[in-house]
Amino acid sequence: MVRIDTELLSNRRVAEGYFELRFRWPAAGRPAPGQFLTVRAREGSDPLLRRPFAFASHDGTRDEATIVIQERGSATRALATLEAEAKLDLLGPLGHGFAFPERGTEPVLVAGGIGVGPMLFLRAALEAAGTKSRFVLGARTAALVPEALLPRGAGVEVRTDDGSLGAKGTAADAVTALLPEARAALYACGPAPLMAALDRIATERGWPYQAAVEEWMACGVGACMGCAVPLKSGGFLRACADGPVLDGRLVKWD
Amino acid sequence: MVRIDTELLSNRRVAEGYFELRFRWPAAGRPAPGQFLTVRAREGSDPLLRRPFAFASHDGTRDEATIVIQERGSATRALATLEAEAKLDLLGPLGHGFAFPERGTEPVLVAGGIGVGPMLFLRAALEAAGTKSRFVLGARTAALVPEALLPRGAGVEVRTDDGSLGAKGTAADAVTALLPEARAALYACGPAPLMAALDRIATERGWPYQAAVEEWMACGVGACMGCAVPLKSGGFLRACADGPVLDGRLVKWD
Amino acid sequence: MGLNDATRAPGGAERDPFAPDLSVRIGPLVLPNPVGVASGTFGYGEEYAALLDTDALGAIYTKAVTVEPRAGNPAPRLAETPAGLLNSIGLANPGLETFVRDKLPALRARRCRTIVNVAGATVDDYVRVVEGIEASGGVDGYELNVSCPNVKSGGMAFGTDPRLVALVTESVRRATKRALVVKLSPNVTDIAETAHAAEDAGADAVSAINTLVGMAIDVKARRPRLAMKTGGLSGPAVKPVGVAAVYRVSRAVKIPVIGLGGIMTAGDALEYLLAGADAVQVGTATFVEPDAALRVLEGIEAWMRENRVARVADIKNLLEE
Amino acid sequence: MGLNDATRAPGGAERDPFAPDLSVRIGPLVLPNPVGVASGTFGYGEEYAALLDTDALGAIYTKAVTVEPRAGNPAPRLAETPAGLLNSIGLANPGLETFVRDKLPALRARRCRTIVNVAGATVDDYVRVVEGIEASGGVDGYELNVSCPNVKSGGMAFGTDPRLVALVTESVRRATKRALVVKLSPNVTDIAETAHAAEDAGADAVSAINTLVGMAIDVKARRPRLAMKTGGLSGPAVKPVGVAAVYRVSRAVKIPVIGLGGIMTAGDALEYLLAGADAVQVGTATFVEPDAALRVLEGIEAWMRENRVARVADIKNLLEE
Ligand SMILES: Cc1cc2nc3c(=O)[nH]c(=O)nc-3n(C[C@H](O)[C@H](O)[C@H](O)COP(=O)(O)OP(=O)(O)OC[C@H]3O[C@@H](n4cnc5c(N)ncnc54)[C@H](O)[C@@H]3O)c2cc1C
Ligand SMILES: Cc1cc2nc3c(=O)[nH]c(=O)nc-3n(C[C@H](O)[C@H](O)[C@H](O)COP(=O)(O)OP(=O)(O)OC[C@H]3O[C@@H](n4cnc5c(N)ncnc54)[C@H](O)[C@@H]3O)c2cc1C
Ligand SMILES: Cc1cc2nc3c(=O)[nH]c(=O)nc-3n(C[C@H](O)[C@H](O)[C@H](O)COP(=O)(O)O)c2cc1C
Ligand SMILES: Cc1cc2nc3c(=O)[nH]c(=O)nc-3n(C[C@H](O)[C@H](O)[C@H](O)COP(=O)(O)O)c2cc1C
Ligand code: FES
Ligand code: FES
Repeated sequence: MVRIDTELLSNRRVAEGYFELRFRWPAAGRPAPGQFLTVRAREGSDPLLRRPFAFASHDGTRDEATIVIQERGSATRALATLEAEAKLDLLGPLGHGFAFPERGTEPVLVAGGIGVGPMLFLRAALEAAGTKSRFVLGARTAALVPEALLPRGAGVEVRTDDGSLGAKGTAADAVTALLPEARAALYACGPAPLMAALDRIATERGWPYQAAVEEWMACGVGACMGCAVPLKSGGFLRACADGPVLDGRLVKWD
Repeated sequence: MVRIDTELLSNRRVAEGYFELRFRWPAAGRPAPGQFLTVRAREGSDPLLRRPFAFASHDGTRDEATIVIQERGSATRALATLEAEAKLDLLGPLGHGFAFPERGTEPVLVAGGIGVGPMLFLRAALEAAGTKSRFVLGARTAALVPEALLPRGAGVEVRTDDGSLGAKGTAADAVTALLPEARAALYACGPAPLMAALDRIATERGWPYQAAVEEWMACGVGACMGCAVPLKSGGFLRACADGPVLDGRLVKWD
Repeated sequence: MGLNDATRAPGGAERDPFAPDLSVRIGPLVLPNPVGVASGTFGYGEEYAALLDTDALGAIYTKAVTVEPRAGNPAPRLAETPAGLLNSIGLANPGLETFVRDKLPALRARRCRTIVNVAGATVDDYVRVVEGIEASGGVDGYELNVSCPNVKSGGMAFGTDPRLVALVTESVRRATKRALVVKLSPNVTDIAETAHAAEDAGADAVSAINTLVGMAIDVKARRPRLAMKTGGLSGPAVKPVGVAAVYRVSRAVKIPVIGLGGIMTAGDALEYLLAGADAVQVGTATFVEPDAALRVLEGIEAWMRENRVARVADIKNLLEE
Repeated sequence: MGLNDATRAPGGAERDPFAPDLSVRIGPLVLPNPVGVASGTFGYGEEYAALLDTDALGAIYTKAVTVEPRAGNPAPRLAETPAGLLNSIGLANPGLETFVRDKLPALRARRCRTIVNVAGATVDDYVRVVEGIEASGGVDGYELNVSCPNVKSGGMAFGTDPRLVALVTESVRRATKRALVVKLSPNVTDIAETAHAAEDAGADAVSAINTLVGMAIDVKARRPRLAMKTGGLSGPAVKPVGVAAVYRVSRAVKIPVIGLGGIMTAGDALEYLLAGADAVQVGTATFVEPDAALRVLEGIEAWMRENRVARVADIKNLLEE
């Protein structure tokens, strides 16, 4: 974990309201897919808190990394307008990333909306390790699909709610369409309804399911107990320090 | 009085921490020297309030005006970094400006530090009306003198506390050096000690003294009673609506 | 560059058959819409008249009026804090007589409802102000500012003692049949108690919140920023405190609750309305954007259209708990 | 790009013959410097250890410890508000037994002073936690969090009733001779009363302020942002309220006052010290900048050098009134 003042290398719009920020990132802080960083979007008290974003890629040879962000409120709006050479106050990598799939299982990566960042990173890491994976991206509509970022090659599917790109339907539909007897290992990041749907599929079919969760965060390092993720068994885990990657079958999604 | 979203035309550094902002300003809002505007430095709550700045010039033929600002805190820092074409949320002209000197009096314009803006505007307006004036600028040191903005021509003097530009001394010293029997009309904007010193001179010599005051402001239009300027006679005037130009001999300066 | 059309009427010209009812009832008074401007931030309605159409407001709550003229507190009276404003204006006002003679006629000439904010050091002061205005023909209503320090009870504000709140409300109630609003102080252990006291004593509504006690220090000068040392905190910083207060008060009393504190946008106002308010006031925001109250009103109306909410009073029932 | 050297010791290597004394006495305890990290924002000292030198802190005030383990409140527990943070963590903690077994040894291994924040639903709960820790060898001191709702007195917080504050302070006082700090709630009519009660009952110091009651509503979802509806407001937004509270409390009691609420910078801390605090705590700021407390400390020391102030306790005498 490092806290650095680093430099933005580029900022490009990759879909409607989606931006890819590329920045210098030191070797000392090598991130794993699923891990995240927090950024102070600007000086002063508006916004006040650091904001968490998942790593979307890391290039260890060039000391660069990226995040993909969606404009939602004041922090993401400020980040979206930053230009190359802007300073970035970053803290990371934080939390626990995805574990690689067990031998004999086929990794199925599911990204819902802005959940795409960590899944892209995982896809690249699996590929680098010689592991093939399926990649399903679900979005509301074509304009919200960051096509330039999508992995090339086989096994990449897009679903949109309105059918404007890829087949009409949700990412969960695509997963349901897989053969029940496949030995899939689910990996996902996306909105709660998607995560819950995958939970049902995974539980039914006995598939492992690694879910990257999102919760409001204050500290990002496990100190404040603010980012509680409720478990089906009762009790909570901290999204930041126990997650963000958790066993999706244990999480209470609603 | 108009509230407009206007465009910054240029922003240039004119001394250490001093910037001249030039912007479009509509004919409907013709300002008089001594009047001011308020600006919302940026969206959001940091800083929260609009900030007051005196008009430093107005060009009615080109629909342009300027202010000269000094970086002090969050609002002026934000304004100092704005670039041409930035949007500016402005409200003005506000308050009452300077009255022209009575016939037979010689206007002596005294600017202390960042008080220079309104005095420059007054000098230009007097000149346009064919009225000669003396102009004295006092600053701590040469670096804080916006030389590019200083009026050309006779009767312009600079005083610095450390003697690094012009004679060593204060702007009040320069005024004291005037002949007591001169029929001077003092006009001033600057820090309280300067304003108080001019008050003593004006009172002693029976000179009229129009002082542009500064007070913390919330509304800028006379509604909140926040910008109270204490009077020697007891009671208060509102800097924004009764001033900012007040009879300097009535104000309690300490 | 374009002049802001601050005077545009809310609602607009599009013909949507669904027209939400924006009116709000406060005792005998019907406000045309729920968005007023808060006491002390809008003078007596004159200063901002050039910048927005005051007739479009739900109500003007005036700067406090006291029996005698008051010059107000020593300067400085203002200090900005993070997302907040500290003030110690100190009830600067021309006094009852001048108010009735110079300010009231102009206020009456506006189409907008006027609620006069009343302050004093004793119960009798409040009664005298209200009687004085009633004698001159009255206004639409009164808002009792019970948050100023009360000499008789040792400098504690009226508004922190339920018995004093009851006493002042009761006494003013006898002096007027018009809409009577009691403005609650948030500087209490339990705001529901003072709200109850006001309701039982005959108030038609309560408004919450007045400012929080706060202080800021100029470290360089080693002096309090305000000449009075402490002052009242307003602005976005206090919004969560105000919303919590309105939530609590609206569950404790049956009379309408007027919510305020840090409302900058329609979203902020809707927080208050969802929390249980029947109307709102916009204060500090007007300093930032003179037409803030009208933008808030437009936003509330748009939201009601979008969500097919028929009456303002229905909004509070939409909070899922 | 450069790694922030968050572990740099305050002061630095330059030899200035003037060396201000940063130490602060709280009853029997001497803190090496006035800047601690606030309860609930620093866990039990482990999580942030990679990001700053915890040994350089004046003290770690731990997350609250209760007798039994607590899972905490339902999620969501956090909401950002203008310049503020609302939380409803709900005293999530491993409970006394696990704390003593798993957390305390690591805390003791640090050179930094540790003050355990103690909470409970009854007076007996507080006493049991302190006795349990004392029995295991103790820590440097205790801070009583009396702001949590008390079942016995109808859900009102202990901290709002001076008699309950006195009772819990007195009872804990009998259980320990170590530094005993009572943390005051700002949600009261007069914080001087609870401060007095704590002092009279034997507290070595009071700390102020805990969080303000606040609420935020998600207008789109029409739901309170926090699952518990209301929560505690912290951060810059509350700083003026905290400074006013410390100003008042420090003039009401003779024991040291520890100031907190919205301290982000050394300037903010100096506001508290000038207002009358003897020490400060940094809470929410640590979330924003993990090394905030150490930057605050550096800034205080630099200011003391520049202004030739010999001891922290002298700062409060510099306020010109
Ligand atoms: C571990 C983790 C990884 C994340 N990775 C990414 C990422 O790769 N790309 C990305 O764009 N976003 C990511 N997010 C979400 C991102 O942190 C928020 O979108 C961001 O904080 C919003 O800040 P804002 O100031 O722009 O919006 P705000 O003004 O704070 O919020 C705007 C709206 O967005 C919603 N929202 C914002 N943050 C959250 C949250 N944490 N939980 C639930 N709802 C929220 C709320 O509805 C809110 O009203 C991640 C969050 C977590 C916890
Ligand atoms: C009528 C009027 C005309 C003005 N004209 C000009 C002008 O032409 N050019 C210019 O640079 N400034 C002018 N000012 C001052 C200007 O408004 C402030 O410098 C500005 O508001 C500072 O905002 P900030 O956020 O940068 O600083 P803040 O963070 O608000 O303040 C920084 C520090 O500056 C000082 N300060 C700021 N504002 C005031 C004030 N109003 N009164 C006293 N002290 C203050 C305080 O010591 C404060 O600690 C004028 C003020 C008034 C009332
Ligand atoms: C400058 C100023 C003056 C005020 N004067 C009064 C007053 O005379 N009477 C009163 O009841 N409230 C007064 N208030 C309080 C406001 O009416 C309102 O309760 C408070 O500011 C919170 O709302 P806001 O955050 O929208 O400003 C004043 C507030 C400010 C900022
Ligand atoms: C997430 C969080 C958890 C907290 N938990 C506790 C606690 O367990 N005990 C306590 O006395 N105060 C607790 N507090 C209050 C802080 O210690 C402090 O009083 C408050 O946050 C104000 O300081 P700040 O503005 O610097 O954060 C908590 C605050 C936050 C933000
Ligand atoms: S954000 Fe603080 S524990 Fe997770
Ligand atoms: S700033 Fe409001 S009256 Fe002058």
